[in-house]
Amino acid sequence: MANKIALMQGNEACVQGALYAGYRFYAGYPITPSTEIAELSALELPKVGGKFIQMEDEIGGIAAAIGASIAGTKAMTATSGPGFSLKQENIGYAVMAQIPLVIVNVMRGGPSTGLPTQSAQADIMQAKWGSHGDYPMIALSPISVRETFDLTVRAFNLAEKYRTPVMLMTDEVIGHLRERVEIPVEGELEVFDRITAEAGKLRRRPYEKEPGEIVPAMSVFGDGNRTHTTGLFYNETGFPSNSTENAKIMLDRIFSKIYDHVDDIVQVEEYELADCEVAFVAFGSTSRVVKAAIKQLRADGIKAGLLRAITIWPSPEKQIRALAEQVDHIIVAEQNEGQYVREVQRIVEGRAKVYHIGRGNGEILTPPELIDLVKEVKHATK
Amino acid sequence: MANKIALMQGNEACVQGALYAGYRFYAGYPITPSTEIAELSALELPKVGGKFIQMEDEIGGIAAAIGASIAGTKAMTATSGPGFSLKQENIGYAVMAQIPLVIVNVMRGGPSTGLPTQSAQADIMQAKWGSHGDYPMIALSPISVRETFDLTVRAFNLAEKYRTPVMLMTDEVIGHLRERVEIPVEGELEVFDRITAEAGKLRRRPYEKEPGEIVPAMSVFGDGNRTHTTGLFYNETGFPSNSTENAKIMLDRIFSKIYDHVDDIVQVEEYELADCEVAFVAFGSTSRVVKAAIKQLRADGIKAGLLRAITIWPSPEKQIRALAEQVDHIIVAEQNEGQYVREVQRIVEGRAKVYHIGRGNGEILTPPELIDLVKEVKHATK
Amino acid sequence: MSDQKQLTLKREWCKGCGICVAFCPTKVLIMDTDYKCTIDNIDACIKCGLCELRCPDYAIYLKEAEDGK
Amino acid sequence: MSDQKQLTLKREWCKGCGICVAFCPTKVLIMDTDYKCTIDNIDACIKCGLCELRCPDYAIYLKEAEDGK
Amino acid sequence: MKHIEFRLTGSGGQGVLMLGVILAEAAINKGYNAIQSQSYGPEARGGASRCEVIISGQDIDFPEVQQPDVLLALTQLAADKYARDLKADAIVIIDDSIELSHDPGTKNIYRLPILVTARDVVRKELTANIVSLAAINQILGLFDQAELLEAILHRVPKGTEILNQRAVDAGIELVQNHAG
Amino acid sequence: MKHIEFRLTGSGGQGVLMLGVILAEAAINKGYNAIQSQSYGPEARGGASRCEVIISGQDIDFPEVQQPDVLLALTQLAADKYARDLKADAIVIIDDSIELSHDPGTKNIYRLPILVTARDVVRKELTANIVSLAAINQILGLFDQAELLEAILHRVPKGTEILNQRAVDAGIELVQNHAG
Amino acid sequence: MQPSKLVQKYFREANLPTIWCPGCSHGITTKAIAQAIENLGLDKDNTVIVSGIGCSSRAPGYMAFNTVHTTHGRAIAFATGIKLSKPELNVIVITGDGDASAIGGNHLIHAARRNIDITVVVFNNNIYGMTGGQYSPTTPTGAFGTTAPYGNVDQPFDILKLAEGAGATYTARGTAYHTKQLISYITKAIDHKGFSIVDAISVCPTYYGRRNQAGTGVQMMVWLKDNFVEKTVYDKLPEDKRAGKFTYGEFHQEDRPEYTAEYQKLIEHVRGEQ
Amino acid sequence: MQPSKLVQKYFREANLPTIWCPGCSHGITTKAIAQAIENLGLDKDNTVIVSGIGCSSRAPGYMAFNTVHTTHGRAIAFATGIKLSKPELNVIVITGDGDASAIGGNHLIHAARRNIDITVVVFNNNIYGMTGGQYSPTTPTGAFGTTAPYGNVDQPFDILKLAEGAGATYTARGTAYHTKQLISYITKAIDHKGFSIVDAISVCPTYYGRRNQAGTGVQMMVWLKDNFVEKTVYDKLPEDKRAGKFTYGEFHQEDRPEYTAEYQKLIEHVRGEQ
Ligand SMILES: Cc1ncc(C[n+]2csc(CCOP(=O)(O)OP(=O)(O)O)c2C)c(N)n1
Ligand SMILES: Cc1ncc(C[n+]2csc(CCOP(=O)(O)OP(=O)(O)O)c2C)c(N)n1
Ligand code: SF4
Ligand code: SF4
Ligand code: SF4
Ligand code: SF4
Ligand code: SF4
Ligand code: SF4
Ligand SMILES: [Mg+2]
Ligand SMILES: [Mg+2]
Repeated sequence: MANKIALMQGNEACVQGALYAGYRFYAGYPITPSTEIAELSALELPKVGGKFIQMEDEIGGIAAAIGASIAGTKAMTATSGPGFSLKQENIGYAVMAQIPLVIVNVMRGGPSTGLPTQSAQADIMQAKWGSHGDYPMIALSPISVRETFDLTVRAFNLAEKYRTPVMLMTDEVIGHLRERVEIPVEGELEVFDRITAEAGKLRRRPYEKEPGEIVPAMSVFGDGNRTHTTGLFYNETGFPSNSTENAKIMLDRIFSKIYDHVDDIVQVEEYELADCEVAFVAFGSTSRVVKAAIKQLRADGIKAGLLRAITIWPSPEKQIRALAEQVDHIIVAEQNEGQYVREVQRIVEGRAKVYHIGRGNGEILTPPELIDLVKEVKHATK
Repeated sequence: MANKIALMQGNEACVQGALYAGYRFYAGYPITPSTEIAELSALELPKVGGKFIQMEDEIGGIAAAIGASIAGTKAMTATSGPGFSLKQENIGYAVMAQIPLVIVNVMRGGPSTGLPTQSAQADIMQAKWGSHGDYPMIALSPISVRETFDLTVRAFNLAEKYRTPVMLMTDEVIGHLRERVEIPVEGELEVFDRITAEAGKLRRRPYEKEPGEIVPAMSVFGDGNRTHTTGLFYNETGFPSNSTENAKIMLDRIFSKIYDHVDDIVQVEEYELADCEVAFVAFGSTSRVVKAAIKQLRADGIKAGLLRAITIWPSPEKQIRALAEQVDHIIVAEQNEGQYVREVQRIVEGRAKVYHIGRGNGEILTPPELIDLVKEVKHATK
Repeated sequence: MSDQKQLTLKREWCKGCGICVAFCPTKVLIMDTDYKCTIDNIDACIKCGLCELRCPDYAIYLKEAEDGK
Repeated sequence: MSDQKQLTLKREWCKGCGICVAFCPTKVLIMDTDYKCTIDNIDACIKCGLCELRCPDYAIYLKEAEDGK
Repeated sequence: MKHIEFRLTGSGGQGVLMLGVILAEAAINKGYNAIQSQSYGPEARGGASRCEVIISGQDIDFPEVQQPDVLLALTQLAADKYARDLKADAIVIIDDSIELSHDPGTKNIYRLPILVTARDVVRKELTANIVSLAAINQILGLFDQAELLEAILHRVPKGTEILNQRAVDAGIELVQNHAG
Repeated sequence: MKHIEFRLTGSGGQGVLMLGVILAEAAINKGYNAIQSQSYGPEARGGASRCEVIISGQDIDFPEVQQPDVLLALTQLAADKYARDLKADAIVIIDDSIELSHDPGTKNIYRLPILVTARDVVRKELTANIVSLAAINQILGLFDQAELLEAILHRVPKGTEILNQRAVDAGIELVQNHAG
Repeated sequence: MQPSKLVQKYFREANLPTIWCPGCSHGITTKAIAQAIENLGLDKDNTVIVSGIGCSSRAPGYMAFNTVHTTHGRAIAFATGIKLSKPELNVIVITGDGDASAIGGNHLIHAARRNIDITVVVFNNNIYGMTGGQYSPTTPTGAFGTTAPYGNVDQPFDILKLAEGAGATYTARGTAYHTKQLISYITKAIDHKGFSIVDAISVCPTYYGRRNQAGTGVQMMVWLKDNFVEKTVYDKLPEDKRAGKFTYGEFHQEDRPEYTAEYQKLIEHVRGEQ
Repeated sequence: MQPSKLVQKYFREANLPTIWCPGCSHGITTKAIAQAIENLGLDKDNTVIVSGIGCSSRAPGYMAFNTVHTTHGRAIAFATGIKLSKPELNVIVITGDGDASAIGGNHLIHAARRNIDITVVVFNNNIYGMTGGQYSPTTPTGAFGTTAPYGNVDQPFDILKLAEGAGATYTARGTAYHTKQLISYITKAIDHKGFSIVDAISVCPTYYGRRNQAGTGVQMMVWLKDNFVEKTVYDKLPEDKRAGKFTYGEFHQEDRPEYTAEYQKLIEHVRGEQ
């Protein structure tokens, strides 16, 4: 069957991707510029027997979505800046209780109410550090409408595979952009369904991994396991444990299930990197600007390239480190006052010079600015 | 007058310090291990004509505290992990609207409900990155009960001086520790009171700095200025502006008022650094453990030292950079799975080897572990 | 007293919603081709103030006569 | 039926709150020196089940006679 | 197909958003690349609502219009605000009720009675966007009539086919009369 | 003054927390350094509540007891849980209702009828902590009686002076009888 | 040209006209508040207007008082801090149905419970206007919103019943059409010592109107006129005339100790004992 | 030794005894819920118990159902997601006065408004037990708490009035002492199709008791016995006998469309049209 081609908005692609992945539950609270995700879910979910609920606030939104996921339904919640802040406590809960969930943040200008209708990429560090305590996070960032579709599917897959919340960090530009999309046909993209405990086979220790499992299979309400879910540190029975030894084991478990599989989780795009002398690191909509600049630069004979983080958390440490070995100058372009650049600086450890270009005032970067910076950087080293 | 000496708890010292600084309003919601701050405030504030209110949740707590501060009262709210997550949205508001406020986080084991009665230092990155959008943050971390007193006073001073929320990031160990304290007498510590707009002299542009001002003086309700406060980007009149040019100016303003004064804001303690070969970087209660280890190490002839971040945000970049020039090995000791170490790595840029020791399971570090690591590090380089 | 008041239109603030026109009891007002309110029949005005009361944009009101002017 | 039931104390679960003792209508129960409930006067027990109903720790109850045993 | 940037502006209710979506869809149907974006918030409800379309034979990396090749303005406010930073040879199409408050820097100006035509000729004010679309297409010659109509009918409510056909005809005529 | 680490344990209502606070305050009054900490949460309300005190002539860096020099246990549960990891010559003081379930690794064990004494001699169960405090002080000889009493009276409710004096006397006597 | 005296006195002229859509009733209710303040002769300098986020919550930006535009849903909590710290201030909260009863519902009920002397005016247009027309907790069952494309499944709050159940001591409902009565309720609410709330039924022609084919601002105002009946009048209507009618009027009034006054007593008690 | 049949069937024996203090009534109310479930013959595997955070919220850990211990105040919101996604499940929420009516107040009123088929049992001990005795939204005015050292200035919620004002369709109050009636209300509440709430008056001897010199668990239970009167009995009491008395009983019962059923209709309508 040929792929259908359509003009589709980023936020719509998110909903269509979610449906492709088997999404059946949305709970959230409207906020610009993410609202279309709620609106389209309200329209589409009932058609497939799924449920949409507008909760009283964002906290209720994520709580109900986690509830639905615990009950066995693929669930999603979407929001922007202020709502993302409100969801933080329960993001930590989903990590701790190991509940699959897709959380979408269509980033807008902040802090606070900020510039609600302008774009930004300034919740990038919050995606990793916004909730209290130590925890790992998986976050993906799409460059286009089509990739929004694909990464939403992937977010659901990763959430189920690793029993953990996954963030789709998109931005106003991509969320509101309408673009030409070849809609994937059934079977074209992998869809990973929840691995559930075998019906009838009771697990005395439901949080103990069985051989071959990355994470312990989840119990389904009604399968007789009658498991307990909690946000306290718990042991393999699922019941709370106060012991620091157990807490150590458990922290190790929620970290290692992610960090032992970074190669599966981390995706990057290498664009014109092979012979490149000045490299950009970017993600999301800003990488489009970077690509436009690189085309121009290459036309002018300057070998620029881009390492695009598709997975932004865990960050592509290996790839960034390799890049730092290859080039002397790395420019991190992002629509904020300097966030991901700090992660890049940390990883690079001085092996290349790291620059930042970006701003958080709602105005997207333009190719000429990037081109100028590359020229300046190159010039300075001559 | 001689200083009174008392056995005082960390959380009590916070309240006593706040009162010393002229604190008159508390709003919050109880949570272990910060609750004594609320309890003592409820007891003490009415005695000085101040107000205590237990709000319906942490969001209401910070909102009411910001409200009181807008109305001209020195205000504080205190919490721990889950409550800190809930306060994030309005932390961004206080930054944006430039409202002085002291926010105390007595850190406990997390993520989620975690280990409520155990200690941790795992909200360190959240202190800087927990709210959406780009913003700067001032956060202080005390090593002792007495320093809790002093830093609470300082937090109020910085909040007023820079019209911004300031965090006191303490932890369960310090919060609950009772220790010998020499209580400062009146006049011993600096108390910085709010600079308010001159009564009667109306400001057409209340958010425009007058000559000599670090930040524009705040209007007082009743002074005739009748200013507008908002969490949207606003211009010097205080009214919202949608323009990206204005947003740039404003972002620059909230950042530069902090970053132009890092030398005033950033405090460190240099402990046995002069001749030191292996240096620790630590903060809060963990630095006590480090000091104990250093004493032992020095007794064993090993020259270890400590750079203690008293101000943790903005981070002491200059001092850490200097340290990286001096020593080859920097060990970041913190009670978490690796947070501040990332900031240190970023700053050090490969100029020294950076190690992490810590854990987020509620069990505090011990001197023998630190000693062993130092010996290992030293040994590896021989 | 209401005699001294004068029906006044601050046209640049009018957004043309038509509320004043719809609820004026004596049909003093009409919408013009620019979709703004226009005082069409001032003589019919009974100075009831209903237009002022309900104009969401403060564009129409009864101006009080200023003393001594 | 209630005749067949037997008053049973699972002493290791008793926290010694005294609620069963206080509300037993026939004073069957007492607190012992270890601050735990003790069945003192079983003969007085009317098997009303009030102790079971209100014991917060499920330590005292009327055990049903097991069929055929 | 070269890279063409459109900025389509007017007041909240005039349907410039729909215009942009139809334009982009027509381009996609023809195998081109296209993107569309718009202003949000109070601005989008006021008199200076904005919709942007880029059509290209290549990948479209930069997601915003940098310098419009084509500007449409249906209100004075929109013209005042957006008839700026155009390409030197940009095509400017404005309703004839508008007085340009400044020189847009191009000579290619079409002042067309779009709103009056929609109201009096098509007899439905809401078709001003379709009249405009047809006019734009007539000037640029992007699509043949059947292609244009297909894209329109895909988006407009059922039962309005004839109305929209009339609007297309009227738009074409406006340009023909102007040109003539 | 050398560095002495105390672990004081019992059930939630037995006042070991207050005991620790008074002990630390007495030390401070005497010019020593002292810190005190305790367990929180459900544990603190159950039968194995824990309070720690360190007294020293030096700065006290490490904020927790690493190896107690002195252990007090007033309940079986507390003894089972906390009579471990003691210094080799640690002093262990337990109520005589307790049977040590394991060897605490020290020979200095005082099994004293603290609870019974509080109830029957002092005639107030709640004074078990003061009885214990006096016993500890009698064994270690940290403070003279006046110093101890001053620290106690600073913390206990007004009107209980005589009661507490009796408790102190009883505690001293327990040790004297034991020693004797 | 000068605007009216009332507008000159109580509005920030430089910020007018508002960003609100033509026919949006938020402007009517905002002026009703100014009129109530004028009626009571409050000192502008000692009056604080606090709002959350929403179209309605933009009102304070136009009003010449001490004004605070807070975060979505939190206006009442901010106002609680302002009022408790400075009880001498008159504190009025302007909020939307979403702001007050969705995300802000908890602060609403707790302020009512405490009976703190704040007046809350809910600009209740039964929709989230600012974000483009999602259903709100007051959208009628069956009505349409962008998130209720098949008609709303939820059942709406009666905000006044909710507030009364929580402890509010003055509750009233007005409409944008019945402006004089609305002004009188707001006047009484501000004058009331304790927590007072006025449910100001409003119209959003842009989103509620369009989605529900309720027409323009004018048509929606006519609907208010035709379908809202004063409560005491309603009570006297025969059963068959009541169908489909809604009521405005004063619903609940009660004297209970006011929070900040009680707190002041506590302070005096404590200080007296020192 | 084996515990009772009921305990064997519905409790997780390995986790007993509970962490609750001696005399804490949370154990009584927890078993009352188990008894109600037994009365109704619900399938354990299709029954879900959801709680927030607090001493009370530890109950699900002891109960042999599908159990979810969530975050403070959010139990009802989690439960909403569980119930809406799987309407065939029986969903019961266990919560404290703080969990339900302080931080969780908003979710409570919205679940009531939607009339979603969830049963909420509030273990109402008028205090925050878990955190050591701070006053809660149901602490009586004048009572003491660690944050009310001079007596509570706040006025308390009547949780049932609040829930009714919000739209709850079954409300009842029981006490830990009046256990049989409590069981019967919980039974009816679970059986009720729609949002039901039982205010289970509880005792916390450790914090409320000590601070307020209310004595031990036994003494507090005696107080419940002496001061709570069944509602219909109370209504018949002469005025002078009513003073100081509190009521238990069923307060409100109503039939309104249930949320998940309405949503199911919407799905069928939409799918029918496709
Ligand atoms: C935390 C948060 N969530 C969501 C939003 C988005 N938002 C802004 S206003 C609003 C609803 C406004 O509705 P209402 O209060 O009824 O006011 P109206 O616009 O209808 O006057 C929403 C959902 C936000 N700004 N902040
Ligand atoms: C977000 C958050 N805030 C605060 C707390 C601390 N906390 C835990 S339980 C509780 C109150 C419990 O009171 P209640 O719900 O009445 O239950 P009880 O313990 O009295 O049974 C509080 C404030 C928390 N865990 N999370
Ligand atoms: S004052 Fe009355 S009569 Fe005159 S124009 Fe206004 S509404 Fe009409
Ligand atoms: S009511 Fe006001 S805005 Fe509306 S048409 Fe009349 S004058 Fe214009
Ligand atoms: S069953 Fe009744 S009579 Fe027997 S011990 Fe229990 S309470 Fe007493
Ligand atoms: S009620 Fe239960 S726990 Fe309490 S004393 Fe009786 S048996 Fe023991
Ligand atoms: S969207 Fe609705 S509420 Fe907002 S300004 Fe327009 S009409 Fe008013
Ligand atoms: S503290 Fe109170 S509520 Fe908590 S377990 Fe103890 S008695 Fe029960
Ligand atoms: Mg609204
Ligand atoms: Mg409680």
